[in-house]
Amino acid sequence: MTGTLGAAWAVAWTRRTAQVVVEHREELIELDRQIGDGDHGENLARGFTAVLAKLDALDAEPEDVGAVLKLVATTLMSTVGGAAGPLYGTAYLRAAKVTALPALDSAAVVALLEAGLEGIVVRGKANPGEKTMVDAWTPAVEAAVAAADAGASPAGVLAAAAEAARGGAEATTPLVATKGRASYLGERSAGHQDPGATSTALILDAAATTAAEAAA
Amino acid sequence: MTGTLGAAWAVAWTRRTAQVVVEHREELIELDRQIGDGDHGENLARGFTAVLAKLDALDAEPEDVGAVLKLVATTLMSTVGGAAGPLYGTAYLRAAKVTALPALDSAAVVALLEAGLEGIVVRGKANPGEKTMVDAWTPAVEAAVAAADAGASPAGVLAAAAEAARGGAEATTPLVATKGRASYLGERSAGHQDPGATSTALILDAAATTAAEAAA
Amino acid sequence: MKKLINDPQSVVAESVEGFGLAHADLVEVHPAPLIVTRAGGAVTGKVGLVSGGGSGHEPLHAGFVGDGMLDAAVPGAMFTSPTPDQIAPAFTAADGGAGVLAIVKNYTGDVLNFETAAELADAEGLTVRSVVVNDDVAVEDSLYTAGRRGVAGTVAVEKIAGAAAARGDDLDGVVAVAEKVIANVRSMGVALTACTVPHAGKPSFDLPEDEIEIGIGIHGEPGRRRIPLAPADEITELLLTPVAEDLGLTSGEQVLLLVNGMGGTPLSELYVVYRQARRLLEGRGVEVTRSLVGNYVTSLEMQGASVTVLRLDDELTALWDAPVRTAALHW
Amino acid sequence: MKKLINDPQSVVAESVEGFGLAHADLVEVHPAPLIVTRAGGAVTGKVGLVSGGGSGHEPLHAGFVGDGMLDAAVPGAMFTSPTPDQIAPAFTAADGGAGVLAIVKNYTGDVLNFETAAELADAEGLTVRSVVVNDDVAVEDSLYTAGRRGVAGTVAVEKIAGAAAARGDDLDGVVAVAEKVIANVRSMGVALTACTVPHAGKPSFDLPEDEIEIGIGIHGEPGRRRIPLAPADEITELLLTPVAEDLGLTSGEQVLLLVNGMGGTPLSELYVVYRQARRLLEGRGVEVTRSLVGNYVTSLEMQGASVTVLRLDDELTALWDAPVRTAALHW
Ligand SMILES: Nc1ncnc2c1ncn2[C@@H]1O[C@H](COP(=O)(O)OP(=O)(O)O)[C@@H](O)[C@H]1O
Ligand SMILES: Nc1ncnc2c1ncn2[C@@H]1O[C@H](COP(=O)(O)OP(=O)(O)O)[C@@H](O)[C@H]1O
Ligand SMILES: [Mg+2]
Ligand SMILES: [Mg+2]
Ligand SMILES: [Mg+2]
Ligand SMILES: [Mg+2]
Repeated sequence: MTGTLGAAWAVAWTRRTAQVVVEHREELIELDRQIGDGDHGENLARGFTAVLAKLDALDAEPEDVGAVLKLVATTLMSTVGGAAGPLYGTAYLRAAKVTALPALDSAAVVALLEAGLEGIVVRGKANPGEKTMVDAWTPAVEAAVAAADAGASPAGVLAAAAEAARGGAEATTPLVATKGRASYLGERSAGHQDPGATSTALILDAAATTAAEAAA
Repeated sequence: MTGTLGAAWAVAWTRRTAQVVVEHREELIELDRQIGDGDHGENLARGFTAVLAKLDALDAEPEDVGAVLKLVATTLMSTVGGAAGPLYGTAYLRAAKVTALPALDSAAVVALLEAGLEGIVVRGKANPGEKTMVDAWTPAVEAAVAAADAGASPAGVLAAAAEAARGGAEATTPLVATKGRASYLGERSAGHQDPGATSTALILDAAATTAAEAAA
Repeated sequence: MKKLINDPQSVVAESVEGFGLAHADLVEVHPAPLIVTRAGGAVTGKVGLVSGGGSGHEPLHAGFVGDGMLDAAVPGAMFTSPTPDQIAPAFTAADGGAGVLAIVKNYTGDVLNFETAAELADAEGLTVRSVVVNDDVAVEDSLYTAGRRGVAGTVAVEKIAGAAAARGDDLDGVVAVAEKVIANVRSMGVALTACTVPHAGKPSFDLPEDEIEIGIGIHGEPGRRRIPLAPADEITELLLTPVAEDLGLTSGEQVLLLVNGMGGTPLSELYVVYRQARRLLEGRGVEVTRSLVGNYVTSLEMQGASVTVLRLDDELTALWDAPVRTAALHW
Repeated sequence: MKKLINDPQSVVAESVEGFGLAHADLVEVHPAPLIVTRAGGAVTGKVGLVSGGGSGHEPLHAGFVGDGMLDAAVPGAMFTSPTPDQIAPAFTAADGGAGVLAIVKNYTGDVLNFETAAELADAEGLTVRSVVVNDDVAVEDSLYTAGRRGVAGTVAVEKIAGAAAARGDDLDGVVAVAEKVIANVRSMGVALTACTVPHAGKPSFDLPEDEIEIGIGIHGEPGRRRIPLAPADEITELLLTPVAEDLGLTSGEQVLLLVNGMGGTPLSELYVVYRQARRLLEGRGVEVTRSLVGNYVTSLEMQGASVTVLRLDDELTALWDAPVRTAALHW
């Protein structure tokens, strides 16, 4: 099947994510400084830098997408800490479980995203509208489902998801947080974009960009 | 003998000193902040405010100059603290000892000033040129002696002393301190006027002004 | 940013290393993963006590490792809760065969990472129970929020649960004592200045010269509201009143009063706050029978303080008084 | 100026009142003149130990009143040494019939006021001896200067002389022990920020964001020189080297290493400094056998630290280890 995404894409996605997260480290710190404790960019940069090191140290190419995502999951769990560590760790872990496949078609990409969201919700118990990364993941999954239903390629599904995640992240700005550290600010949390939703948008954008490159 | 200075003058001098010291509180704090610990103005304001309260509480007019100066001495000793408390306290105490007189002529005014300087030197062991209040007192005494020798009135003697004290205080600016807290700065103490020499100039100026008023 | 550090990336490791060198009679520092255990290791038959969380709150938690308090502490990165595979070895190190109590401050990250670590430990056959400290009345507690934060009251939980473990209570017993402290301890804090997280490089919030933040946490978060600078007695009243009311203190009760510095406040100011907090409690007919004043749960170099009140009964008083031998609490 | 105070004029009195309320088991506070004495009063037959000085250095000195350390402390106004008629009653209160030792930090004001107080006490038939602590190597010591300042080394003098008095040494003996500590203790400090004296209302000096002051004292005085901000390890070396050299430390010697915070520095940073100071000492073959890290001799909310080294022998080590029960040192 043409356009499917395999282990090579998963590696490319992960490497791009590491790059993007390091590039946006200060921006994420600044967002978290406004309504949190100013470490989100530092935490993710530390985590994904560790992921890169793990990738570089691999003896053989990973077998399938799930193997890559599992490596990301365990590394984030053991190096990120804070709220984002377990949340993203669980997201990647759940996603890995449904992607033990040599190549993902559009439906599999949707399954990956759904599993990721499910992992975050299982751990963090946030609903949409609470000003968390869930507010980027939820529209991303919805857009992915719609794109797949409309017959989009895997890259197309991810492009739709990334676009929706970015919109979802931006839409957190007016919200009053009721989960996570920003909730301590009460009304004062409104007017700032959520750092976790922002990093989710970056991660999904990396997925879409690398998928488009793989397809090209 | 006309132009002599009695207990009434001593009271007026003391009240004027209290007023002047409170007015210059911040300036003295600022000078001490530059090369010391920023409390000289606060210390003297606290001390002379206490002196005023003591004066106000007196049942009878003080008998002689010495009685007033002794009251100042003991009050400063018990309320000022720091270096200036014992130094000015001893100065006033020594001055009180030589002024147990109903009225001071020019020679007695000189004796008052000499005793004051002696008290400071006995306690603080500073020589002229070490950037301390001694650098205001020393030229003041010299000028007083010269004025008295030239036949000046008591008010004239004090005017000469005050003028010289002010010059002496200003001349401390380029000096490198070798006594007191400013000495810890070494070379960095140069370029700032000494707070203690400055307060001495204020005190002696109050003496001269009130003597001139008494003579008028 | 001005700090006595070498590198934001290495400050936690270097600081904990120095801590271990300075207190080798009390603790042992294990560098990878970074944990601090009691010198001599777990005590056979005693419930093990573990706490941890982001760094930057020193002396919490490593300063409370030792006889009569914690068996192990897990220092995360600055203001970042430690990871499960850093926490799990601390559980193992603290286990003397009677199970382990994890004392967790109520933050999403801490709760999640300790939860996962407990699952890992469970898989190794270790019994781990957790209590979650949530004493900060500045934060609304409801089913629909992350709940109240854990702040300075943590010291009381660790001290008193530690004493319960030391006197030989079993795991259920130690959990019950810890829960009793948590149910009876409340705090509220104020910031005069923000703090600067080393890797962020700039202050956690911007506060004008004439304003203060009421209801701050210990992570440089802004507070619930900003008010003009006021005399210490007034500020203290703004902190103590919600604490006393949330606890429902009534005349005749006895309490422990903790005035905690946020790290950059002179001790002299903490005693000014203590004086007024005590007067206000006495005004309510509440008797202050135990006191603690100092920097115990800090937020780097933040200037500010928090007021913590713990309702005491005879048991809690006796456990508070029980001997303790750690770097930061010692009697 | 942002402070948790009510009024610059009353801050010392209110703070000491709060201190007395919080530590009623250890101390008694007498309001006029303001002195802090050991709860239970002088110990018959024991040499009495008194210290004091300007306030703003808390926990020094009141925090060291108690068993095994001081019998009385005399808090002056902020950064202003107390007056003779405040000090003299402290001498009387501390006297148990075996005479009194005054521990004076070497500042013109402290020396003069304690001197006069000793004369007053002498007139009442009390035997008072004084020792003058002058451990700060940042300051040149010569016949023609005010001599070196007394800084953090004061803690060691008070602890060890206190232990000597507690074990029953007579006045000559306690003086000799105190002098031995003074002869063997040296310190040097750094400031990252200035402090603000409440009555002055603005910082004691102006320091750009990228510069630090080396060789500062504990009164907000500027230091000996200003240098660009540097890594903690380099700064620590600038502090430790002159200390070690002034002491003439040689390989094989044993020392106590005290890293003292100036009041506004996080504990985590003090341990970073401790780590490097210890490595440097070990590099010289010097063994650090005792340690103290924390805020003991402070300068209000100043950010910075000092490094103090005390050369130990068996006697000083045993006296350091002897029990002490005060608000700020307790073992
Ligand atoms: N309960 C939750 N569910 C989903 N996401 C959450 C939850 N709590 C926090 N987050 C996300 O985590 C982000 C903060 O991550 P990070 O700064 O790394 O952790 P911490 O808050 O522990 O410092 C928030 O911006 C938010 O998007
Ligand atoms: N040894 C000394 N002899 C004479 N004057 C001194 C001596 N030491 C200090 N002074 C004077 O005292 C002044 C400082 O007084 P003050 O600020 O009140 O005391 P402190 O230095 O204890 O804070 C100095 O400006 C100096 O003029
Ligand atoms: Mg964060
Ligand atoms: Mg001064
Ligand atoms: Mg965090
Ligand atoms: Mg002074």
